[in-house]
Amino acid sequence: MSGKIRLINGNGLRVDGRRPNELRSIKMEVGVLSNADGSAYIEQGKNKILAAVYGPREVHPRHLALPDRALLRCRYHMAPFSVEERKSPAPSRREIELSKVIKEALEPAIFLEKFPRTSIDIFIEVLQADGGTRCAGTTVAALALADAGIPMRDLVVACAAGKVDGVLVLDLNDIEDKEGEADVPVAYMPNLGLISLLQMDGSLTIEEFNQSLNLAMEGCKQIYKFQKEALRSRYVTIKEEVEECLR
Amino acid sequence: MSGKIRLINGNGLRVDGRRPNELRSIKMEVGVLSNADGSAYIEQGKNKILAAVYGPREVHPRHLALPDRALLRCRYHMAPFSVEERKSPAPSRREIELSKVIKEALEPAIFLEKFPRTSIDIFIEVLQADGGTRCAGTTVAALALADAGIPMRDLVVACAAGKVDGVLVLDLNDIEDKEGEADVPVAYMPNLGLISLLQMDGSLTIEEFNQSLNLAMEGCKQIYKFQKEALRSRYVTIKEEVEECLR
Amino acid sequence: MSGKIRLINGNGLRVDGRRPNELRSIKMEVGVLSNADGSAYIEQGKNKILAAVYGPREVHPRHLALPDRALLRCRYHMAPFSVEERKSPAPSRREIELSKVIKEALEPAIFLEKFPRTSIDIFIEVLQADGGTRCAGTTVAALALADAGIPMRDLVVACAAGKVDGVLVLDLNDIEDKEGEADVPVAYMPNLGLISLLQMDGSLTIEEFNQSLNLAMEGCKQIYKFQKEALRSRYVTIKEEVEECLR
Amino acid sequence: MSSIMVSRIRQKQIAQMVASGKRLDGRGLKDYRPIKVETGIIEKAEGSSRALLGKTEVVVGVKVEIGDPFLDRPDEGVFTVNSEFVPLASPEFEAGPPSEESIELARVVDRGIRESKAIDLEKLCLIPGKKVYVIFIDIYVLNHDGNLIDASSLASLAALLNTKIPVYVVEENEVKKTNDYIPLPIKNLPISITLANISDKLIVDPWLEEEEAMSARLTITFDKDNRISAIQKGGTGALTPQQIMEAAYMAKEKAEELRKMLVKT
Amino acid sequence: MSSIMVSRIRQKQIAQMVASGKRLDGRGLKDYRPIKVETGIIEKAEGSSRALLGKTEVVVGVKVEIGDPFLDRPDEGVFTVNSEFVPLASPEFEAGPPSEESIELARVVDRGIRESKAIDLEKLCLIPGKKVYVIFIDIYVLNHDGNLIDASSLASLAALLNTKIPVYVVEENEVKKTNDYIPLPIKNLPISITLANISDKLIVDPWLEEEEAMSARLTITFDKDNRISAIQKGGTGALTPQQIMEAAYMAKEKAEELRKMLVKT
Amino acid sequence: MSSIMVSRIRQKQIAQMVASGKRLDGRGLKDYRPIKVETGIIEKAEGSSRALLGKTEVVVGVKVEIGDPFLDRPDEGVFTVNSEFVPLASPEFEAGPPSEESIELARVVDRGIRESKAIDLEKLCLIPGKKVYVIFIDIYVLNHDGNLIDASSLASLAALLNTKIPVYVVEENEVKKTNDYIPLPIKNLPISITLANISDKLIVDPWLEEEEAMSARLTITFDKDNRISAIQKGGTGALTPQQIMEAAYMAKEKAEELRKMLVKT
Repeated sequence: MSGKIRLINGNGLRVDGRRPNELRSIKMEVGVLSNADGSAYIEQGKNKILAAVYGPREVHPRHLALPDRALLRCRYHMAPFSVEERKSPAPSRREIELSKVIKEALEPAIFLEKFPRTSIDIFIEVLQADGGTRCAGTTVAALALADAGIPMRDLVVACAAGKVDGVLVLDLNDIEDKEGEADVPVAYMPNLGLISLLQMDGSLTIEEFNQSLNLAMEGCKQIYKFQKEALRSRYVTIKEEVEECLR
Repeated sequence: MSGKIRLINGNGLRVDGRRPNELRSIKMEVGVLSNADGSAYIEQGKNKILAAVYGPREVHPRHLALPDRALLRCRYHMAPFSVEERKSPAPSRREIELSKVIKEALEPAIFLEKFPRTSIDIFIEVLQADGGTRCAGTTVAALALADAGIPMRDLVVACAAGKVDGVLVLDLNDIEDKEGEADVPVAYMPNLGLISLLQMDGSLTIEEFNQSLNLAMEGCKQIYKFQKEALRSRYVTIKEEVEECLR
Repeated sequence: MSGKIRLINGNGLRVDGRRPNELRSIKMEVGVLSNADGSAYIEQGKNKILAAVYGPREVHPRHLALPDRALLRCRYHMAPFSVEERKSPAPSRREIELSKVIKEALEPAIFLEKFPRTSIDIFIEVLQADGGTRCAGTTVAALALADAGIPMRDLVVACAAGKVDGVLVLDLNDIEDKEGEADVPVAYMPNLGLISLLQMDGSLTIEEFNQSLNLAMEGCKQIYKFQKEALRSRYVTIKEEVEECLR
Repeated sequence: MSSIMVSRIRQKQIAQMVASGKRLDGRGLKDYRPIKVETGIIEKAEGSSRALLGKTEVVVGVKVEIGDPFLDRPDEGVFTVNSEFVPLASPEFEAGPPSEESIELARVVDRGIRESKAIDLEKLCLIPGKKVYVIFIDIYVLNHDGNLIDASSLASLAALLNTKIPVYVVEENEVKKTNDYIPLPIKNLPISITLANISDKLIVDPWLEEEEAMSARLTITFDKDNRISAIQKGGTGALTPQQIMEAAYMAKEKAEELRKMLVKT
Repeated sequence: MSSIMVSRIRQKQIAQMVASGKRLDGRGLKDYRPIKVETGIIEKAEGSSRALLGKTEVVVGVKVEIGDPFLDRPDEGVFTVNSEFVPLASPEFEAGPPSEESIELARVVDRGIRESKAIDLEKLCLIPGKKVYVIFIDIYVLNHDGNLIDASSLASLAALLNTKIPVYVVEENEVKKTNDYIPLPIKNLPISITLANISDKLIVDPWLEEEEAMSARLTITFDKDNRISAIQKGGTGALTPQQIMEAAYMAKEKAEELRKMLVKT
Repeated sequence: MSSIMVSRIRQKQIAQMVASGKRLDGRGLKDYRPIKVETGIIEKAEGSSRALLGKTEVVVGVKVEIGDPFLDRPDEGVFTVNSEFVPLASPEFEAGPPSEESIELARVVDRGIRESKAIDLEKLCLIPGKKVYVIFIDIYVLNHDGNLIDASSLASLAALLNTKIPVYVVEENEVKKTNDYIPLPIKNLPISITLANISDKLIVDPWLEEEEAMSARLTITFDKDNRISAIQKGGTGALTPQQIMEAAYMAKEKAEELRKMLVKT
């Protein structure tokens, strides 16, 4: 994070014209893939991410099955064409770490104990990456879980806050992430008031961190509305389809 | 396929002196390896290829076993010294694809349903490659299956036809394959009249393709005679050995 | 082994000041790791090597279990920082070979038949390498086995002899190993009078080899005393700890 | 009833319908499912597309880099086709190294493009023997409902037609990127048509359950001049020579239809 | 009684003790286990250290090589952090490619060093764009008794402080090694503090059985100016924002203690 | 009767026979199986051979390329020995990365060649520090009936003696291949002899069932001056020093026999 590029202009606006506490444009859709038990798609800025859920289903290989709850697995993966330089399809160390933290962000929301000896597999595919893919990936995976009918304590919604050119900002894009002073990705369960993913890199005082955390939670609450709306339209669509069949 | 090299001379003969519809010299031997349940060796031009069959035997790993028939597996592999530039011993994408198409070429000939819950494993090792190894590999693998006593609907025999310097030719060698205009490898079951492997690359009209297909089948029928002869001499040898033991 | 560097000086002493039949300084300690069932540490010259034993324990994966004895497994591994040029952590062909010969050096000493269907796993980690790591690794692994309470016919102790600048020497260090004329690593069970590891590379007459073998066995007998002493102090320590508890 | 038995019964049902000239999803034997192709969907890729064949969905991204030519083709650019069967597309797909099906798919698509000379590789050389364009075509299967080959071929061609390559200038044996982009030079339009043999009848564009019921599959790729560029037989059954030629003529007809449709979009 | 039941009972016991402000090993909730750090233990490495956190034992070796800079940082040296969970350290560790835990550990340690700018990378450039120092930091876990992150961070920092790099001279665009060594230029001292949430109470430095009983883990890395450089939440549970801030203040306090202790040694 | 019990009975039978100085296949304790060596069997390889030791069959191919020397041996060519236990050779062999047996085999053969200085590496340097010949020796086991080490060593040596290397000319610090070939410079002839300990008796050239019955194996490689170049003990048993010296003298005798035989062919 060198901060040589000017990321906040004279009017206090960001490189893409947003105000500091403004989210990027967001589009979500639920139930986009026919094979998966649940699926969803998100566009957040230029991020384009798909998530699919398979399960609860038989665990393979079997010896991994847990006697008292479902095994939750998560794979976060980037398409070779999702970034500037073509990425090898083999999972990088970064992708392996993010798979772990996203799994741990979603796990507290799921009633895993209802499905012993099964697995619930979450697959997140980043088709285009523009900063904040772990957060958008978490948000869309929560939708796919809901679409799969997996019972959940709450939705999980994620958003980053951070600091660029000395200003605390919400929902960093790629260049703000790379050139800014700090990035704080947060996953939040709004009804439970709990944080299930938290990372940070950069340099912040404790007070700045506290403000960033609160800013990120505010962002999460806004995105949560999009999630609920996306689930509602999916439900309406299904209802219409069923009614059409019954006609 | 650039076609810059002259592949047919003024007398209509090919780079190795053959006529367009002439096979390369062929040598086959059955029962060449003592450990395998069945084995065979072929030389076709400069191709030198061994095949071995193990099975029907217990499937390993067990969960791959099929309840109603044998699992057929095939590995086509090239020795590091089989080609001009040393080849890494790890299987290439080409070898993986050819393993699949050869397996699918042999499968329709085998009564797999007679051996449920077992595996039949075919190993093809190219010791020297000179064009047409997938075809010669299929031909020699069929012999190894017969040598292993696996009941078959028919032998499988394979040969390529193709087009070089505008002429349709049989049994392309390495340079004809690389510099010619088209290559059509075909596996054929002569008694059943069925084609079980068919690939093509290059550029042919439908009519040229039709002629190539017929030419390849004619080649297969000729090679089929070598196969039967190789099996016959193996049978005679075994008979003589048995009689010697009984004497 | 080019022998261009002078390895024996005018007084018949070696590059590190030793006499030809002199061992390097040796330090051993038993029971150094709390998680392992048995563990030991050795410093021999600049070699620094840890060994740990887990077992007898359930075999994983299960199908490897033997009906009539324990499965003995051994992994010899070098830390990336143990050698001059950083070593990749993936096991090299050399490490795989040494794992095998060390396993075979230890196996004849262990009453494996007492623990059917279990595994005994030996892990050797070279933290710093200075020539003769396979020997020091064998010596320290035998201590770890004893510390794990695995019943043994004898301890196994290993040491190399070899030839540098025309002189037969004991316990070669790194430069003597690389620049000398021959290296003969030997593992010995002193009470049984049996040799369980023997390798050699370089150039020796049969007579020189015979002398090297005897020299190595002499070295083994000396190191054996250190082994017994290390086990005795471990036993005393445990006894004191137990007595303290009982007080 | 075990799932194997269920799938057997289903396969039998499909076979009986095809035998009487019908298909479970109501299509005629020679009908494709609805086809939809979008391009430019991945702004960060030099080219991209998304193809839907019924419920089968494939995304293709094209990335352009600079690299070394092959030793035996010093004056030509290089392209590679790679395919990922990502596990969100099907319960049968697993994470890990590419399966043999995935490798076959990529190689069949590759052969169609290569043998028809669809990409004008000679125009992709910057410094002969040293620097050429390298085109990565990445096929990403998002939902597998059968006939991945045709969907992937179509998506790949659409993505190539959509590809812009950055212009480089050569200065003192080094290449320097400019801000200009030109279309990737395309000189042919290979179209793959896949047929399946069920009950000794040929159908085009098999969907997933038909693929499970078929004995063999035949993919034939035609170029813009109606010449065959590539063929791939798949599946564990066999075909008569007559079936193969029937398939070839049927495929030629369908290829013309699809090419027209693609050029329109 | 199955081992799962035993461990359940044990976890319950630990949770009850923490709920009442106590720990199984007698420590207070904010107490670290005894810490011991040695340096220079691997003479062949350019830097090395061994850190003990109770029974948790970690060795770190630093190797220095010459290599290429990253394209986007032509004037800076390069460092990488790698971690090996060698199977002698725990019955749970297996030989083979690094586990996700091992990768996470290395990346958390890496971020602490990188974001606090602990290594002065700008001083590690020999020929801009061409030759820079490459620093390999290898974490070797020898005994796993919990809180590997703090032990590894501490050992890594100690090893870096112990590192001597060979001096190179640049001659005609080539680098030549001399016999001189200088200390690795260090400009910050990041200290990681890990807390665990058990029974909704925060404890520092969880040992192995506490890690099994905790619902979530939080690691916060402070630099020498008491600024946060890195945070990593772990574990399958969640935390309230209040807990997080409480953890941050607690961690700041402990980081100052540990930094003083490290500088003294 | 289980196959394990069958093989136990068989092993006991072999042990009893050897104890009384006999072998199941009628050989004397010091007899090799019939040996057959052919060379030049792979025309596309620069050198090749096929060795039969009874039913054990090994093919070795030698490929020659141009590459970089090792940093510490800038004036010498390079060779590597690789071994493949291809699954057609034995029901015990599996496809995949090399097994530890396969790696051991390659390394023992490598040491015999390397330590006896069989290949004159100093003659394989083209441009010191930059371009040298790289010799790939690939051992391909085709049928495993015991004593792969001796069969592979013999086949490797025969293939090296059969190898022709292309002549290169050096022009302006670049190498250019000519059409001429010269024999690979060979200056020693290492012969490996493998003995097995069964019932405390030594036998040479164990076949497969003897390998299963033996407690230990000893391979000793002699060079043309009857000096030992390499030794490798294998197997899970141990040997007395007396047995080792007895084996050494026995091996020396057999090595002379085999060398004479090889030179004749």
